[in-house]
Amino acid sequence: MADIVATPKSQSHGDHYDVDYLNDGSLLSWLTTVDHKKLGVMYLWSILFMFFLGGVFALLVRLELMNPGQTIMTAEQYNKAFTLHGAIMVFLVIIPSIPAALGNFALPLMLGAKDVAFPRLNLLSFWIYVTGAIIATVAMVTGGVDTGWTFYTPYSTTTDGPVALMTFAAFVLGFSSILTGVNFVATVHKLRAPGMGWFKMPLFVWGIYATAIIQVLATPVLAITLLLLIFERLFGVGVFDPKLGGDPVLFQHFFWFYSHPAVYIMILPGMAIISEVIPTMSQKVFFGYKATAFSSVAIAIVSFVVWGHHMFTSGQSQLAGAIFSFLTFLVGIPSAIKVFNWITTMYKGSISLAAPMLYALMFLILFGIGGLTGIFLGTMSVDIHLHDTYFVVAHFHYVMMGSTLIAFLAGLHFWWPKMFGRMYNERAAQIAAFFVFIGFNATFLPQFLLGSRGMPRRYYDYLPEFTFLHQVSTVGSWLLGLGFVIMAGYLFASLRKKMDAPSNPWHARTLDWQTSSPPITHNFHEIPVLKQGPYDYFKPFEPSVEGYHE
Amino acid sequence: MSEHAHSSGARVYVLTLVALLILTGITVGASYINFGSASANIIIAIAIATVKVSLVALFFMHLRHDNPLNAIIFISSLIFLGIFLAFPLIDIQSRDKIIPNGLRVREQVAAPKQAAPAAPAPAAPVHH
Amino acid sequence: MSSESYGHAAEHAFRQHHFVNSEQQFDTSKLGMWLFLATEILMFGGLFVGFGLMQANYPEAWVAGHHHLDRIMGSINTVFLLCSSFTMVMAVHASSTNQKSKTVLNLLATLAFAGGFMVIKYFEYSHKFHEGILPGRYFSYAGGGPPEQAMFFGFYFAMTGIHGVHVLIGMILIAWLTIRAQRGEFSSAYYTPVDLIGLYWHLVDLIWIYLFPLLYLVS
Amino acid sequence: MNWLRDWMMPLAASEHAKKVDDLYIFTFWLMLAFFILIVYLTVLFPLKYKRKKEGVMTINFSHNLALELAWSVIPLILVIGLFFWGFNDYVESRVHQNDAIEVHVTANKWNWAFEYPDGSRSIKALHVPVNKPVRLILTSEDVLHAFFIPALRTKTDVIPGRYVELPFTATVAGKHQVFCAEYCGRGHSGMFAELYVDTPEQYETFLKEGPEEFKAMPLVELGKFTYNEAGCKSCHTIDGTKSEGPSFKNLWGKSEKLRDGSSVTVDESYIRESILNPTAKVVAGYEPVMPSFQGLLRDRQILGVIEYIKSLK
Ligand code: HEA
Ligand code: HEA
Ligand code: HEC
Ligand code: CUA
Ligand SMILES: [Cu+2]
Repeated sequence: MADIVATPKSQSHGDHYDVDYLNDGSLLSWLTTVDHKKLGVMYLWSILFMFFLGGVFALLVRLELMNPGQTIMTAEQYNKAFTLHGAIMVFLVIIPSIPAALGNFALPLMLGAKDVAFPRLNLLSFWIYVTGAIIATVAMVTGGVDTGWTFYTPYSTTTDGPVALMTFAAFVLGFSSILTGVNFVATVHKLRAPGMGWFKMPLFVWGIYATAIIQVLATPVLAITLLLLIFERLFGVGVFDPKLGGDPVLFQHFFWFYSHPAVYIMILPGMAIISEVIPTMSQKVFFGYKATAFSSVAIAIVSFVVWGHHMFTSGQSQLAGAIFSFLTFLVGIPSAIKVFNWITTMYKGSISLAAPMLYALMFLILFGIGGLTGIFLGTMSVDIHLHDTYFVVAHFHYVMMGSTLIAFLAGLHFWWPKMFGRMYNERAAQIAAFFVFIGFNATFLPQFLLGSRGMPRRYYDYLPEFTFLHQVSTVGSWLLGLGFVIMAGYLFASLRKKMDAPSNPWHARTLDWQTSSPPITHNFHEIPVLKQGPYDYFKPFEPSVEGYHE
Repeated sequence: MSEHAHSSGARVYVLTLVALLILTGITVGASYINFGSASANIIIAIAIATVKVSLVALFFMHLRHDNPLNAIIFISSLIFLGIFLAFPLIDIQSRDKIIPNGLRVREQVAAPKQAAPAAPAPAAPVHH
Repeated sequence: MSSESYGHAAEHAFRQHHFVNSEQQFDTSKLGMWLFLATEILMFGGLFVGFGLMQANYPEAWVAGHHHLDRIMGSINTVFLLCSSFTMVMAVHASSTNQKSKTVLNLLATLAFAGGFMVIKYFEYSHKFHEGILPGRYFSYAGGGPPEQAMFFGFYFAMTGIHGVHVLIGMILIAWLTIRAQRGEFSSAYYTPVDLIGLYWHLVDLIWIYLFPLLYLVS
Repeated sequence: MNWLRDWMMPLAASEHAKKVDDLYIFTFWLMLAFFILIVYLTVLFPLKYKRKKEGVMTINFSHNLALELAWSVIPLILVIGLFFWGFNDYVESRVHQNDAIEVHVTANKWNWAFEYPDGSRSIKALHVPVNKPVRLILTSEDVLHAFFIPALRTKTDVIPGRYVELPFTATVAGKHQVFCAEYCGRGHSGMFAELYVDTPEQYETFLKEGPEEFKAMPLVELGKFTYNEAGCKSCHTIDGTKSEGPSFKNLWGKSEKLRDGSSVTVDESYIRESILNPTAKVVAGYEPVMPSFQGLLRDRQILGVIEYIKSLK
């Protein structure tokens, strides 16, 4: 595409061309905006709100588990609490968190594009997300659902409550995710700045691209699974109900065909952020760029063939179990490549320990624990013991909360100045990070022990011998909550001061930093022409956007 | 926009349609004939359908001349669908077979409700 | 391909600002459409997988169930959809070569075939409702047969129902295209909507090509 | 490394459990080594290469084939090893001897019922002889459950409409906990059972007359035990509140209104009938959902329940 002609400044968009996007248009115009940056910000607020809601349910769950026996709620209420906690955190928070909020904001900027490929589709997918959230809320207030986030049949087809509605909400949310994925794949393929070959793309883009592939290929299966479940409840078709000749294990195949790749929909964007933060904060060229880029795609593809590791005890055949176990281990390899590449990237860097980097380092440690405990679970004989115990709960909180959400926080702090044009209080950020780290480990490290000693999950009551560890975990969850309260405090505070962020506070070299903070409505005055790789910190900075200055 | 839209002219489309109609006739005809087993009939029907689908994709949907990326997307969706079919199939087909004397998951055989003899001969798997 | 060749009025009218030229826009839209089709394939695919696995479990019920379906009607519907696909591709061809009236005619023909398809489906459905052949627990057919027929018809209605919804959506889109074509909005420089909806329509056809033998011709 | 094992794992009551522990502990050390390496470098590099001055150029160190191969190939070899080890142990644990004692296990919300080769039955308490191969044949009457014995490091989902088998040989006599590990609704966290690994003599007496403890217990206590362990608790309270079934508090001697309009005085024979044939007389305001306990409770237990209800005044 050598023939690209830069749009002259004066053409079509004259008047609001130079205004930063936050102040461009009335408040009401946000609701119908097709600007990827505004959509990203709206996603961000919705997701943070949902995270707060899911967090409140988490704290309730932990409070109930403070002591054996009934503490603050009945068994039914507890079952609804953890179901809603899981469902909110998965479908409304973590799956959209990085791609839809930060990805929407940063991806086109990083590619040097003016917007995503299909801006109106982007708006549609945001409103579909909101619709899904509303339906889920309706399901919550009209009785709540007690199936667990996995909706296993035949429990889910026979229990009372608005299960069909909740399922429908997840179905709708799936479409939001699909459309985001379609949009991003097309954007990456077609809207890269001139000069940006595939291997000149920032690794964040690679990660989001791999994620989008999974979103496109796996989410439709979730849609049809949930539709079949609704059908099953409404008409009693019986595909998953043994009483009518169906096979409940088949439901698990359907569910995990989506939901295992979905855990990589969660982690790949997190890894993508880390791949951005570490070289930038270390001012070092990325070690093993290509290997890291390919490993994202490798993880995406292999993730489709390991889902059966959730079903070792479910009555699937041993042959299937063996194949799935073997393939599960293979996912460890690309993950290992990534971990060691990140670490080596820091070697002989010039490392700043500002908040984004603190979270990135935290990620390395917590993902280490989360990923390495995944290996225990992939081992068949060991998983037979650990399946459906707190070991699994601890594992997935280390990878979801401890890795993906921590990466999300790294990204949030990283792009916050770019998004809102303001710097937050660094000191307060460090204190919050401390509480998050301590609180998180206090909450979930004891759960590994609980699990290996045999404490099953989804238990509202437990044997007295588990009391101490549960109490540590509950206290930990308050420390964690405290960390988030501090964070909310200084982030909101930063929004109230005047814009003071430089356009490139971290001295990054990717294109998103070569426009003003916050960016202008159309991102760049001129289409950037790539002059330098994204991480060429070993040579002087050569901006790709004309007239760029820090 | 680009040449590919023009290159397959109306003639190609007509020929494609004729081929599709003939194949439909063959499928319907074949369904009246017994090829030995139920699965043979199904396989034949699916095979013909696949030929038809390829014709539509190649000519009506222009995959033959289109950007190969689009074909890659189309084909990978089929590959992943294949994965989705293959693993549950492996599971269901091998639920009884891998370990002799191993965990035998019997389909709904009348359970010996009363005293079971100490060592019953492993019941043959009942597959309907 | 150089952007100069698209320097006419159409170029500016339809190009969104974040694309460099309309060729890029066209390719991107098409890529997006193919991605969307991939999701459709996997969604329907889920149904096919469930259908196939259950067929392996209950072959007798499947055979018994398919006896309630009319091969002739199914075949006619197959022919309708194939023809509609043909007229659709002719419409795409016509619009890309600036033949307005041919475009409109072909689109109308497509609509007619699709309508015919839905009419036949309507008769098939109402006949079954009448006989008590309904999905799942509402299955109340008096003529007996294996109980898992209820499941077969669960699939039948789910698959043909979702497919039918796709046909309806397609008809609405094609009607909209017809109006735009009549207004002369399409030309060799811009016929993206016709092309994309065409792709969608062919996919609807593709799915039927598999549905037909699987549902109507099991034996 | 026994202290570590004892700290992390419950008592190991079978050979298989010991093997699982071996693998678990081995994996633990292996993963710990990787983890320490990660933590060491993640802490070391930021401290050592802390930014001293802004705007410095760093080295161009972007490839090193040997390093990259090392950290791909070594983990690969290790995980393949782990796979075979884990798979092998798993297969072994599921192969069973032909002379195994077969016990049928039926799960329902939220109860475990066991039926022994001689036709005797028990609820929420599974008795097996020590060092003898056992094969459980499990099925469920309603939703998915899972039979989980931490001490044996084994579990399996229990699936309605199917029979799943779980072989094991317990080597440590005594009482071990059994959990339901697959979420099954309100009573999931109370769906326990006890696994009694008996000496051969104990097992004999158990089959003949129920567990020895029963005989030793005073009737009221046996009744209370039965109430707690046989599943009455999940539907009947003892504090007067209404649950799935009527509360046992102040039940004795009361005149109950029945569904059909008649009424009956709660006495010995009525309670006995309610337990053995619950649908014969259904109390007004309740659904006839109580299962029959015919054959599940030994005679002395029924007497105990009657005494227990009497005591709840
Ligand atoms: C972000 C989400 C996420 C991620 C990234 C992962 C990553 C992994 N998970 Fe996890 N997992 C979940 C989310 C996630 N998981 C959830 C939500 C559940 C439970 C769902 C439910 O039941 O509710 C679950 C459950 C789960 C199970 C089922 C447990 C059970 O129910 O019995 C298994 C079993 O194999 C498993 C394995 C793995 C493995 C092998 C990885 C691997 O990808 C990890 C790879 C990473 C590493 C290995 C670390 C880095 C590598 C090195 C430092 C090099 C050295 C490595 C070796 C020598 C191997 N996971
Ligand atoms: C992304 C996913 C995610 C996240 C982040 C979390 C976060 C947490 N989870 Fe959860 N969890 C799941 C996903 C997640 N969880 C899933 C899928 C399940 C399984 C459900 C099932 O079995 O079906 C589960 C289950 C689960 C259980 C097991 C329940 C059981 O099996 O019985 C427990 C128990 O301790 C738990 C605890 C917690 C805690 C204490 C947190 C804490 O980390 C929460 C911390 C958050 C807060 C305390 C909120 C504070 C926020 C603010 C104060 C405002 C901040 C505002 C701004 C920044 C604007 N979770
Ligand atoms: C699944 C729920 C359930 C379980 C388990 C259960 N019951 Fe009941 N029970 C009921 C219900 C409902 C009723 C009232 C309807 C009826 O009379 O059948 C009832 C009635 C009774 C009555 C008569 C009460 C009256 O008010 O007249 C007695 C006595 C009784 N149960 C004893 C027991 C004992 C002893 C056990 C345990 C060994 C037990 N039940 C277990 C549900 C249950
Ligand atoms: Cu039964 Cu959980
Ligand atoms: Cu998984």
